[in-house]
Amino acid sequence: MPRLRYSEPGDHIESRAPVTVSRYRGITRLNHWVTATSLILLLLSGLALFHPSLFFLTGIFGGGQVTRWIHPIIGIVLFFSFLLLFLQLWRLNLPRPEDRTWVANIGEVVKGHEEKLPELGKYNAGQKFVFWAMSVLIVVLIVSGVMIWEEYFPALVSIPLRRIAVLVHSLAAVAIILVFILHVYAAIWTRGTISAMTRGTVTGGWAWRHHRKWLREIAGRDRKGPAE
Amino acid sequence: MSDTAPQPTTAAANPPVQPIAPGFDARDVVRISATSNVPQPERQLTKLAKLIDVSKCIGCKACQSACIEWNDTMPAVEENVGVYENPHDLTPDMFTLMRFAEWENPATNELEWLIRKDGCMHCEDPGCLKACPAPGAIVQYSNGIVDFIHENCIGCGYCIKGCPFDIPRISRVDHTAYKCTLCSDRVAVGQGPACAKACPTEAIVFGTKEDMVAHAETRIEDLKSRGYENAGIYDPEGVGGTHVIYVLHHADKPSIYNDLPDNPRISPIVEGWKGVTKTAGLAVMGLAAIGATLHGLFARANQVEPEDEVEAERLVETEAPQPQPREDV
Amino acid sequence: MTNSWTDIKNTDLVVVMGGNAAEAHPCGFKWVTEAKAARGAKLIVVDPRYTRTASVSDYYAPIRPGSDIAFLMGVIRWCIENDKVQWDYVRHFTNAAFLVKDEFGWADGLFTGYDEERRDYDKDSWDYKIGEDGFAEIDPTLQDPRCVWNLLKAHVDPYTPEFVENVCGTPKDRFLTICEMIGECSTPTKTMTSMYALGWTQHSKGAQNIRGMAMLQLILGNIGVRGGGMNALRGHSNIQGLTDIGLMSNLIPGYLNIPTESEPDWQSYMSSRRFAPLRPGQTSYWQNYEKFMVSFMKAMWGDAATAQNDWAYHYLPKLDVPAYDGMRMFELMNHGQVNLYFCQGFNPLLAFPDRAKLTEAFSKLKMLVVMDPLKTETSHFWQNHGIYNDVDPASIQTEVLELPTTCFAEDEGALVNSGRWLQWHWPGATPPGEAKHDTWIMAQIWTRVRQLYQDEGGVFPDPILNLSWDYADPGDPKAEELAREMNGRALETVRDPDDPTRVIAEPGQQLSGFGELRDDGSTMAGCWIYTGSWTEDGNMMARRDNNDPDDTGAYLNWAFSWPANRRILYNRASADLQGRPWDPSRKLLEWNGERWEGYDVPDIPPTSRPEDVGPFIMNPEGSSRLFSRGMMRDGPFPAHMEPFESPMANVFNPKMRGNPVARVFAADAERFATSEEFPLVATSYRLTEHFHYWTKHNPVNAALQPEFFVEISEELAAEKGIAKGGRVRIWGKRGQVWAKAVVTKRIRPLTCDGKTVHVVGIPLHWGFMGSARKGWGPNSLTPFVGDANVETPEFKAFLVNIEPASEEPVA
Amino acid sequence: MNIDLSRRGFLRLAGAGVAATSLGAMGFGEAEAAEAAHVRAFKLATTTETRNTCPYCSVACGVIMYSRGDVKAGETAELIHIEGDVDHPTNRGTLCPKGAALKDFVKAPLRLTQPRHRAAGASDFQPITWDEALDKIARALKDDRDANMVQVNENGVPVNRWTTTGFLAASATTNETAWLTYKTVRSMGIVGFDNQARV
Repeated sequence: MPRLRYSEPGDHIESRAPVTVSRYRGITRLNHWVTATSLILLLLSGLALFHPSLFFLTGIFGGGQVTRWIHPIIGIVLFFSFLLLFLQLWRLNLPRPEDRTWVANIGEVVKGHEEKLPELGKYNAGQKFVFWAMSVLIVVLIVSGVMIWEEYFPALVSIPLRRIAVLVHSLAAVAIILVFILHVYAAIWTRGTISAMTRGTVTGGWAWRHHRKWLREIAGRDRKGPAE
Repeated sequence: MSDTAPQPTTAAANPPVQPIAPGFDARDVVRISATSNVPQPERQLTKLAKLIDVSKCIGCKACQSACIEWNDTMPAVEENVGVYENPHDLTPDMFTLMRFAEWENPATNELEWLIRKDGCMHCEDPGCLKACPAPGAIVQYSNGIVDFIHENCIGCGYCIKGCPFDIPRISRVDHTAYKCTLCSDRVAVGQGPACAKACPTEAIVFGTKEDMVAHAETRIEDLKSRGYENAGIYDPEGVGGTHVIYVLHHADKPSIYNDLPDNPRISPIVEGWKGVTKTAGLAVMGLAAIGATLHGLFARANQVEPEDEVEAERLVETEAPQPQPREDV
Repeated sequence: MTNSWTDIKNTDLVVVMGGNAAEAHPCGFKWVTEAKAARGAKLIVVDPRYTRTASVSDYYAPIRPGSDIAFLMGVIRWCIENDKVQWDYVRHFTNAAFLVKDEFGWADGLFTGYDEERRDYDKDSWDYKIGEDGFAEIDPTLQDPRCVWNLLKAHVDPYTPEFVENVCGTPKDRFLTICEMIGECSTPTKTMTSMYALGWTQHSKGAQNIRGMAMLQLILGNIGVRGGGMNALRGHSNIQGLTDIGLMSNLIPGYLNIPTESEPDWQSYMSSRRFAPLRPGQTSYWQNYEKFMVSFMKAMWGDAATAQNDWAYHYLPKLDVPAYDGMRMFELMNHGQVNLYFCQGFNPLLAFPDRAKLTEAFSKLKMLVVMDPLKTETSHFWQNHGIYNDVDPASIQTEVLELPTTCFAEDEGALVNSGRWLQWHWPGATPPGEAKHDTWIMAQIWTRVRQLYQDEGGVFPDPILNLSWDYADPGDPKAEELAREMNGRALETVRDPDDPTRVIAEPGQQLSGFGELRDDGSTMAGCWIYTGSWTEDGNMMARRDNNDPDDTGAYLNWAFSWPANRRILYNRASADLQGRPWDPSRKLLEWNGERWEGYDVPDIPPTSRPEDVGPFIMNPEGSSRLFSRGMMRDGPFPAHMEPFESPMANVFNPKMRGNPVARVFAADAERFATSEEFPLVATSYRLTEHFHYWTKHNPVNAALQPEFFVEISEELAAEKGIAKGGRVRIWGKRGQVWAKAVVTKRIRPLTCDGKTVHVVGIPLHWGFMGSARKGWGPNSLTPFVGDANVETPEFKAFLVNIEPASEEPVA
Repeated sequence: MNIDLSRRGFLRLAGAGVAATSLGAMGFGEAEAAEAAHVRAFKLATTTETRNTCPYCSVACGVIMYSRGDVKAGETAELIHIEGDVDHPTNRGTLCPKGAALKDFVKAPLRLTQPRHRAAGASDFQPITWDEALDKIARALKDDRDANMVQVNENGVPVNRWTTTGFLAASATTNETAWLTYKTVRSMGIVGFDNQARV
């Protein structure tokens, strides 16, 4: 059969009337939510140590000492959890030519006139940006984070380097929080999206409207029958 | 309560054994970590200083010994690694350390054994306090003492990154930061720090900063008369001056004294991190969050139209698989 | 110390040679920094190592261990040659003018009368010419070629700066700079002080090292003046006291002597001790010897000591050898001639030389009794500690009793500091467990022995049964009772000899000074030099008035200083022949026309006229001695002698090894190394972080200086391939040790006799007990030979070799 | 990371956390320090002072011992601190690295607390009572003295010397101990008598 270009092997038509399309397997969803949870906890504990006005957030974790202790540990969890996610998703997040047109007409996207845009595969450029931004920032955060992990790596690098690391860590943190906001916002604003990560399915209409190439590919594949 | 606390000097008298109220406390705090606009106290304590006259120091380590005894710490028995420094570095149990440097004076070709007592400098502008994220973990009293309040310390180690002199150390036991307190508990009852009290040659003296600077001048005079033209005082401006000051025979090159910083200052990186990054970062994140919320509320959401569903069904029912677009090949 | 710690602030120049005051006596050294800061005084350090004292000195010069006499004679030569002499002082207060017998001479490194067989001198020729009047002949003009001054000139003549450079390895220019700094102190208004310690005493000619400096100080007029003197920095807190009280083989309290076999009775004993004056009108204070001796015998045996029985003279043991000192006892022990040995707060296994020999000796005892606050190496000598104490317990048949004693914090009494201050202290802590006071232990032992003699009889029980022991609780005498006994009291009414109607003390009253002691049995005093320490007015040692009129540093009302609360010995010498202070700005005593007055207790009778009585009242001459007559076994002048283990031969006499009259036991002679087998010169010393072998038990000091190390030069390290902090093996003729290497610029190779001489510094604070890491003391390496006069072991100059060693095998 | 500690940290800091949270809730203001600034309580308050002198070198610095309990009042006294005596003319309150740590010498881990006896060939010490120990010593002394006392030399001169038993006296005991030791040793005729003056 022809190589799949716009979908994962697991993606398939769940039901035909009304059409529902399976977008994420259970394991992927679990993986996503573990990552999401750790990111949120990191965000809260990190912000607590980032700005005095947010120090009260340490209360959530049971105080500054515990916050200080737990933040890097959650960081490790996030890193590996995201690594798994990355291995599952990176292929379809590779840039495609239609992404350029999509980005060029981002205005239409915001207005909601997708009919004016080329058909897309499983991810649009925005989603791909979030994916790659997360990937890069998480690497930056884990590396700089270990450098300033007083408890287990007190003298891993020189103090001047640690100073740079802590600055980079906080800048990267700000960036990843912005990306996070974008991700969450887009998911909410584009109605019908959340179910992809909750139930794992989207409506045919949603797929037709936002990821038509993806829908065509699995539709075509299913026509031939999944047996192949 | 009088409006001035007792004026401590080095071992002016033996320590009191009757209970006595501390000469200064929370009301005299001028700076608090992770806390802006601290209300300034009504009274201003006299600025204090510990003077370390390196030219009088015999490197006997009495200061280390007295420090251990007064603070009831017990540094580990390490090994000899070919030097006189023991412990090998400052530790959470060793707040002060004699550092030894064998220096051949190029001007005279004489060997000089430069011995410097290392420890917290009690900066007027403390980098540790600036870097600290925990409210109240580091405070500065109006007499200049920079003290760690361990109950508030979270052990993050930011103070280490903030300090221009590499002084604070994090305890592996209670995970809080330790350093010289300038014996705030002794000073509070009118005693000098334990190290100053012990110092056999009185190379370490303690009193008001004014007196200490004046005393330093007389020492510098004596040193100049003995041929040390560059004798001088070390009270670095970069950190707004310090409350632990040195008399150096070679004040023109502090770094020969085991890397005493020539021009110490809080690292610009730390300034940037704790300054613009902190504020701007918070602002940007705040705006983004708010912006998104507003847009979500007021802008029209991207809805899936009924005809989209129809199209989808038609596709699933009828449409043949698309030919592979060429550009993908 | 002739002066006191606090007096050092009055000096203009401090010479630290044969010591390391900043490290070994930091709080005493404070007064040096005080003199520097307040008076602009200068500090000179002469030492094989650039020490922590040197780090604050104004001038430093290196010297080869064991060559101090050459250096000092060189300085004296330079002073004489450059007229840096305080002439009035030398003329009137020294024996410079005395004429010496014509037979006396010096050649080939030896003085007249040497007997190689006996390793001893016949000292007859080492004395003054005595005139018909029975007094010594003098030539006040110093013209007579036989006068001491001219003999001294001749004696020091070979010690040129070149000679010094060649023998000591001290660069000539440095030596000369020091000569000039010292020479400045020959004016009456400038004084120099000498601070020395074991760096001078622990040589086979230690006493002569010290004489060398003492002579220089006399030539400069610095003895008896404020800021001057010969200041021996005693090692332990009460070693001064234990010596004063005569806890030595040949001593009786107050520097009286245990009789020898050649003195079968009281008369023969006294005859050689009541020295008659050698010059008209002189005091010759030892004429009072009998008063002190009788008072001592009465203190010991009370009513059993009577004029009829020569004050129980035979209760005292009589010596057949000069002394049964520690080293002789270990020699005897090693020959199986000692059965029972006591160590009271003393750790000889690390403190005496040649540890292998000591271990062997201890193993031949029947019983060893150790009284100590701590678990010492000595009490564990039989226990195997791997390479650190490699013995087989099963093969050691010595019974050991280890008795826990209290320490300073828990007991009461007086200690005598280096400045001869007797200071009382009080207990502030409860003894741990079953620890007991030493007084209780000694009393318990003695009373039990007495009981055995009472019950069973035995050999010559009289001195035991008659020993006076009238304490409230015989089993536990109190410090106060003992202190009062040492001070002494009247047994019968004591009257003023000049005015018999005047009663000085009623029976039972405490005496207020040794002038009140009598030789008729009417007084008793355990230690005459302490008389005045506990008078009818109470405990003078507990006085705490720290007022110091005119800041002289005397502190006359702080504690009690022997003798007679005098703070500076020979203080009359601080004023000229007319009694005017040499330096008005540093007045100590002054003759006001009728009497001596000033800041100290005069050491001559307060009314004796300055022109009549010389300041050195203990000497029959009334003056001090540049020429010491027969007082010392190895010569009336200090002459250069090499250490027994030396990298070079004696330049005066290549055949002469070490000190020609030092006692050497046969077996030990075999165990001296030559520089062919062991090319490196080693010297032992203390570090400021530790006290002897005690503080390694203290976790704090153990943390400050945790592990045994040796110090070597960068040059030697490079030559041997030794890395900084690396482990090395140091071995000598008598043993081997392993240590960490501290490679330093502070030790530099010296050039002596055209050869490069490397010095290895070996600090002495480690052993196999305590909190610090296990290690060794230098005594595993040092030779079993001592000073010819007082048997202080030669710890400061011996030969070793060194090599890199692999890390310690994990046991 | 010591979990147990973090647990305790958690408990100790939880209160602070809550406080901070509520504070934050009210107007998003800056969190305040959970614990107000304070200096440590002065540890010598209500201790008993005793004047003493340092037992190490011959400078004989004045020290003040601070203890809980008063020996002079017959109480058990626990030493908690030692510091230089400012009134003392020589050291004026200063102390060297040894003197400054005297308290931990008095409390050294290897302080002896009971008499012990090591039998011939034994591999370790065994506890022994004071009475047993002292009787053993007295008996050994008498037996050796009676067996080896030299009363007269070959010329018939009375010498009364005993060379087979020796005594090394201390260097830091009091004069009073020294005098009592002198009397004991000399009255028995022991000549192998020395102290630590030279080493």
